[in-house]
Amino acid sequence: MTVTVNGRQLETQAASLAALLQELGYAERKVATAVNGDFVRAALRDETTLNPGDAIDVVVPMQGG
Amino acid sequence: MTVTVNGRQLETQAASLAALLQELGYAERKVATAVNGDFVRAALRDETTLNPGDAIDVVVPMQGG
Amino acid sequence: MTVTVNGRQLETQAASLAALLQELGYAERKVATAVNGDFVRAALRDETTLNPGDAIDVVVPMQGG
Amino acid sequence: MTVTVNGRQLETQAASLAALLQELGYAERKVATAVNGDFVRAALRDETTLNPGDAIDVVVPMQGG
Amino acid sequence: MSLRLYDVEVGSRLLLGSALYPSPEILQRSVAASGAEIVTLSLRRETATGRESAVLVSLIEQTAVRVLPNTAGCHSVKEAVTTAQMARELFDTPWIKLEVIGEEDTLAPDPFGLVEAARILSEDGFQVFPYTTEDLVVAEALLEAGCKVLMPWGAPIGSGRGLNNPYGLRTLRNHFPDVPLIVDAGIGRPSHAAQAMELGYDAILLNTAVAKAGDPVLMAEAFAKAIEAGRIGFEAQPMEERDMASPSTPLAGLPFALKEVQ
Amino acid sequence: MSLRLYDVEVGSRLLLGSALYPSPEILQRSVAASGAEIVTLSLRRETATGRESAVLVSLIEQTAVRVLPNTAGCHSVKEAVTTAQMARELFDTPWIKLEVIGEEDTLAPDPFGLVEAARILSEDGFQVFPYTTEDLVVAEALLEAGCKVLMPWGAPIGSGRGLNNPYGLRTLRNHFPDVPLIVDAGIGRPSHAAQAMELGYDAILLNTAVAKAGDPVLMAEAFAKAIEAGRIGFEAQPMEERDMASPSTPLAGLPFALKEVQ
Amino acid sequence: MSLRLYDVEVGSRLLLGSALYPSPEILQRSVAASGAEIVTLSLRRETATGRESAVLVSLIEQTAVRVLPNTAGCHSVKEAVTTAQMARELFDTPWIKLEVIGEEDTLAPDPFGLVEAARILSEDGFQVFPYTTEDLVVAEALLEAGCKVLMPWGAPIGSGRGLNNPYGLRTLRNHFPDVPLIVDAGIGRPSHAAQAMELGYDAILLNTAVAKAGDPVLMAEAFAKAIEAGRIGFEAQPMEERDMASPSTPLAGLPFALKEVQ
Amino acid sequence: MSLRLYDVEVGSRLLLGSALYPSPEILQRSVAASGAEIVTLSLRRETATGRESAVLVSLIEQTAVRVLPNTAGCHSVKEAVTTAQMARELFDTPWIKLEVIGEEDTLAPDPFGLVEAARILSEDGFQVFPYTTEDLVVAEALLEAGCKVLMPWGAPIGSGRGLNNPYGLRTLRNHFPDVPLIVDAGIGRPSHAAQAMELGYDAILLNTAVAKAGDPVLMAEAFAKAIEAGRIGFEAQPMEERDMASPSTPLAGLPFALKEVQ
Repeated sequence: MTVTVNGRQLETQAASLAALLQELGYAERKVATAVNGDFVRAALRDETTLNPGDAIDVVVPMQGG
Repeated sequence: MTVTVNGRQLETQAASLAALLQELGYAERKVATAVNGDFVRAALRDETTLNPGDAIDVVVPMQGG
Repeated sequence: MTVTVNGRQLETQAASLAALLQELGYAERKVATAVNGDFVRAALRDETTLNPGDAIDVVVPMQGG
Repeated sequence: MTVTVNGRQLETQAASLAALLQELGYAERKVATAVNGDFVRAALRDETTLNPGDAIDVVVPMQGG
Repeated sequence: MSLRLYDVEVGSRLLLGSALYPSPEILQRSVAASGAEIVTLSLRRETATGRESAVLVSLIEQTAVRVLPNTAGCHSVKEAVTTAQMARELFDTPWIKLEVIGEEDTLAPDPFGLVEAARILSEDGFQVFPYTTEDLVVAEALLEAGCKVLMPWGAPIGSGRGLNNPYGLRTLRNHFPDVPLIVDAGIGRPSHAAQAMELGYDAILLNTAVAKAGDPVLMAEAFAKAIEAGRIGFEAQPMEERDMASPSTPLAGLPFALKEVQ
Repeated sequence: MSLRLYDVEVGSRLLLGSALYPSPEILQRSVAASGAEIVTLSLRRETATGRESAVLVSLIEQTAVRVLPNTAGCHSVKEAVTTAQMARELFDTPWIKLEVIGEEDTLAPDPFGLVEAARILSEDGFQVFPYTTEDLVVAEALLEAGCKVLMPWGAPIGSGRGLNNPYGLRTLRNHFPDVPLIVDAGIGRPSHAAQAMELGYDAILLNTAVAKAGDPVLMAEAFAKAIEAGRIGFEAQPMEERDMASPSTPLAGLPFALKEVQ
Repeated sequence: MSLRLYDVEVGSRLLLGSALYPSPEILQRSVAASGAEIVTLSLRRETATGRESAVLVSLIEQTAVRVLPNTAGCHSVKEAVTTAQMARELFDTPWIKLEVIGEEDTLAPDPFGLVEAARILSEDGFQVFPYTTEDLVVAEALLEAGCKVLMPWGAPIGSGRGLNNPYGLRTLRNHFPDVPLIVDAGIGRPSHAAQAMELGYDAILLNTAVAKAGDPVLMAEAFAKAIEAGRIGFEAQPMEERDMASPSTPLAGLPFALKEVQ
Repeated sequence: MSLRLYDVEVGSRLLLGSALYPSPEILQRSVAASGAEIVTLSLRRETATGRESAVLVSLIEQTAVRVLPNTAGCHSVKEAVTTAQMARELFDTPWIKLEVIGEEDTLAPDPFGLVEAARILSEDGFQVFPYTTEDLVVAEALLEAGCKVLMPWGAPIGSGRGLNNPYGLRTLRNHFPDVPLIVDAGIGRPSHAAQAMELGYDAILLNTAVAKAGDPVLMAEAFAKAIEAGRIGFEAQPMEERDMASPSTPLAGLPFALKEVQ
């Protein structure tokens, strides 16, 4: 199916958010996630299933004022 | 019954707002009225009945900035 | 002889300041004059003789702030 | 004779500025002096004779901004 | 060059308040001297000094100015809305200067209540003149609520401090080039009013600066001239400010130079 | 209320410079729009554009204003004195705007040369208008030298910055309540001129702010009004500035109060 | 004398932003030089320069400062709330610098969205540091929403203008004597920070003024000293400002007086 | 980075006056807290409180600071010169803070007497620190008279107003980049001192702001830090001030954007 990750469309077979992060190489990374604008905390990534067209955000710490 | 007019308690037998204004000598005056904080326009003063404890405001034009 | 008029060197035979002004076409003009930085008023232009190297200023009204 | 010291008139027999300072108890003190508005440095106090009406200033260090 | 407030063409860019004058007569003469075409009034319960009310109104009627009623002193949306409705009936005008006070010391507007009351009144057919701050985002919300005029403060009501935040007022002006903007409150001296007009503001509403001047009638005239001066100055496009000096009198032809100055 | 400069009664409190206008015609119309009764001129060696001089003079003569010649560009006492003498003959007036420039970047006056030239010229029968700073002590020296008018700067000539040191100018005004004081140079916008007049200054001399405006004629009118506004405002005694807000609309009789406000 | 932000005792009154530095190394040295105990960070999608993120975080961790994550760039309540939730997980802190931007040019806060987001987050257990204006009424609403710290701006973010509205900031300070108030944004020079602290503000949050200085590390030290100076000066109670001069050196005993000065 | 006044290398950029303190003890502790290496003193006829003089001097001697005697209160060249000569003998130093007062209300310097006295004293071997205004031309004359340091006022002595004319002070600084310039008089709060140092001034001389603070010792510390902050800030080159906002937190990678932000 097609989903959007950080604004980029891509094809994935990942059934869950956790699987998608694994697929994208975020597994070991310190990141936070949101699906369609709603926060999904780390503990719920396994049970969070993805649907076609979902917009996923994966964010990392960055400089800020 | 007892009503409050412009913050002053008084006794009246007036059945309507119009009658009360008559009683208080406002009949000929250019005033605007509110009952319990709601505006009552001139046309409705006759049909506006009063109840014990009603708070009536009778206002006139005044200087303002 | 050589004199300087308004910063420009020139040759003249004029014996007096008045003659010089005549020579330069200022005769009819409304001007004020100075020789070597000293004011020479109109009444004295005839009797003011010139010497080689004299610096003459001839000024006219101009815009000013 | 009568002299003025720091604005106060007083009688003295002192022949010199040094003698006057002695008389007034300034001998041991760290002071600077002026007579009639002119500075008299310490080395010259002995040879500085006083005349009736002299105005003597004797100053000390004081707080200042 | 002329100013349109809602559907009304206005000549004078000075709006005058009617409070705090030494006497009704001085009020009347001050209005005349100011050339104001719009005067603010309020509504109050009749007090001991009730007769003054009648005097006041007749004076205003005689001077044939347009009345802009206010909701001064209201602290809630409900009070403001009801006061506006009473004013509309009493003065027979859809115009209302909307004040919803949020804080007693500075009489600062309450942006939350202000926007809510502005929406209710606009939907009810009022033409709202909101007394607000220089806040851009609140201004945007007031326009969305239906306001077609904004009245940011210069400084707290009656303070006479002038423009506390010229940068904020300039930014507001630049951000809404097509909305009539009136500086309301805080003006103390004619130069304050001229400064605001030079920023491009469309008009000034003031009261205390005239009413509490040593000579209110004279001060009304002073403000009338200052506001015209500021407006005309704005339209005439002022010179650029320079950090260093430059001679106004040209140096070319300066006498006594040994060589000619080119 | 009227202003006396030496033995001359002056109606308008705006003195206008004649330099830097786009054209002689615009200069003429600007003078007319300003209502100025006094215009400054200078002396220069005739340049290629000499004919302009004649045009200029006739224009000034037509507008029937009084000429105040200046010594602009002079850096020494000698230059200033000789220039003043030539000006007196050429313009047939004892008036002279005395400039002795001490520094090129800011065109700041040289207080030492200024006082010396002022003394020489005053003793020679001139009526001196010295271009000076807000310095109290220099002002005192100029008065002792025979000046009966002082012209402190607001900011460097042509900078348009307004009043760089309002405190200093206020102090100067308070210190010499009876001396005619004219702010000369640095004014950029009408509000600057109004501010100076509100401080109690007697008049304003400006040039660049009008000549270099987008529309000089319109700006001349703006300054005329601003200066009147500031003067009238000064005479009308402005309200006291307050630190905290105080309501202008009386609170007595406010509707919806549960108890009456006493 | 010490400052408590929510349940945390803070020594340094300078909070430093981590953006816009020439390099991570200069950021690290600037944080050290500033003495800041609190540094702001943000959340972003990983970009090409992703590795910098890791570098950054490790740097912050090494300097052992407390992290204050922000919601910079959020324009809606939803965005701000979700960003705050992600930040809490990522940085393991209940602290959040809440930005809800209402206008693009000035990056002015949106008071409506700000208060709503502050309420949602406070109820969800966050400790909110709201980036707001000097508006008293908005401040009151933020406190009611659960905020125990307020962060009014001095001027628009990154403008370096200092305090645009000192009167408004002073009023806010006087109105909430017991609430920790931090001036956030707009500071450009050390004297701006000292001025804010002299008004009684509890701390300063800045970023661009250090990061964009010619020498950020040196400027970080300058701000550290300026903020201490302003705070100590506030506690030491400055002298009263006087309008006229008065001598510091006593006149009693002045030499050369003909009579004694009493 | 270090400062040289005549032939003396100075560490601290704060020069402190010794007058008006609640007690000699507080003076001594304030000097210590300020880190000042130079303290001003005056000469006076011994008064009833004469013993204080001895106390004072010993205190100064104990703190091992360098003494800068002044001619405070002198109104004529003669008085100032004689006072300087007495001071040189009494304090055994060629340094003299030269004050020639021209006006009683503002204690403004007399530029004419000041320059004359400076010339006489410089020729007599004194190292003169003239208390002057921001006037460029007077400054030039003082340098020609032999001064190698200038001390322009910020505001009248003891007024605590800060910098009355920042433009004039900035111009003076830019005009004499290589002359040690010390702001003397008028400073009221630490931020005033920091502002002067950010303009590039080399040092600050103050007295009343410390002596008349609620807690002089604490205020002395505050000024010490503020002056360092301003100096370091000047050397670190502050950011450019911007009229509009610019985000400190980068927008690239902002979450929730439908498309990627480039």
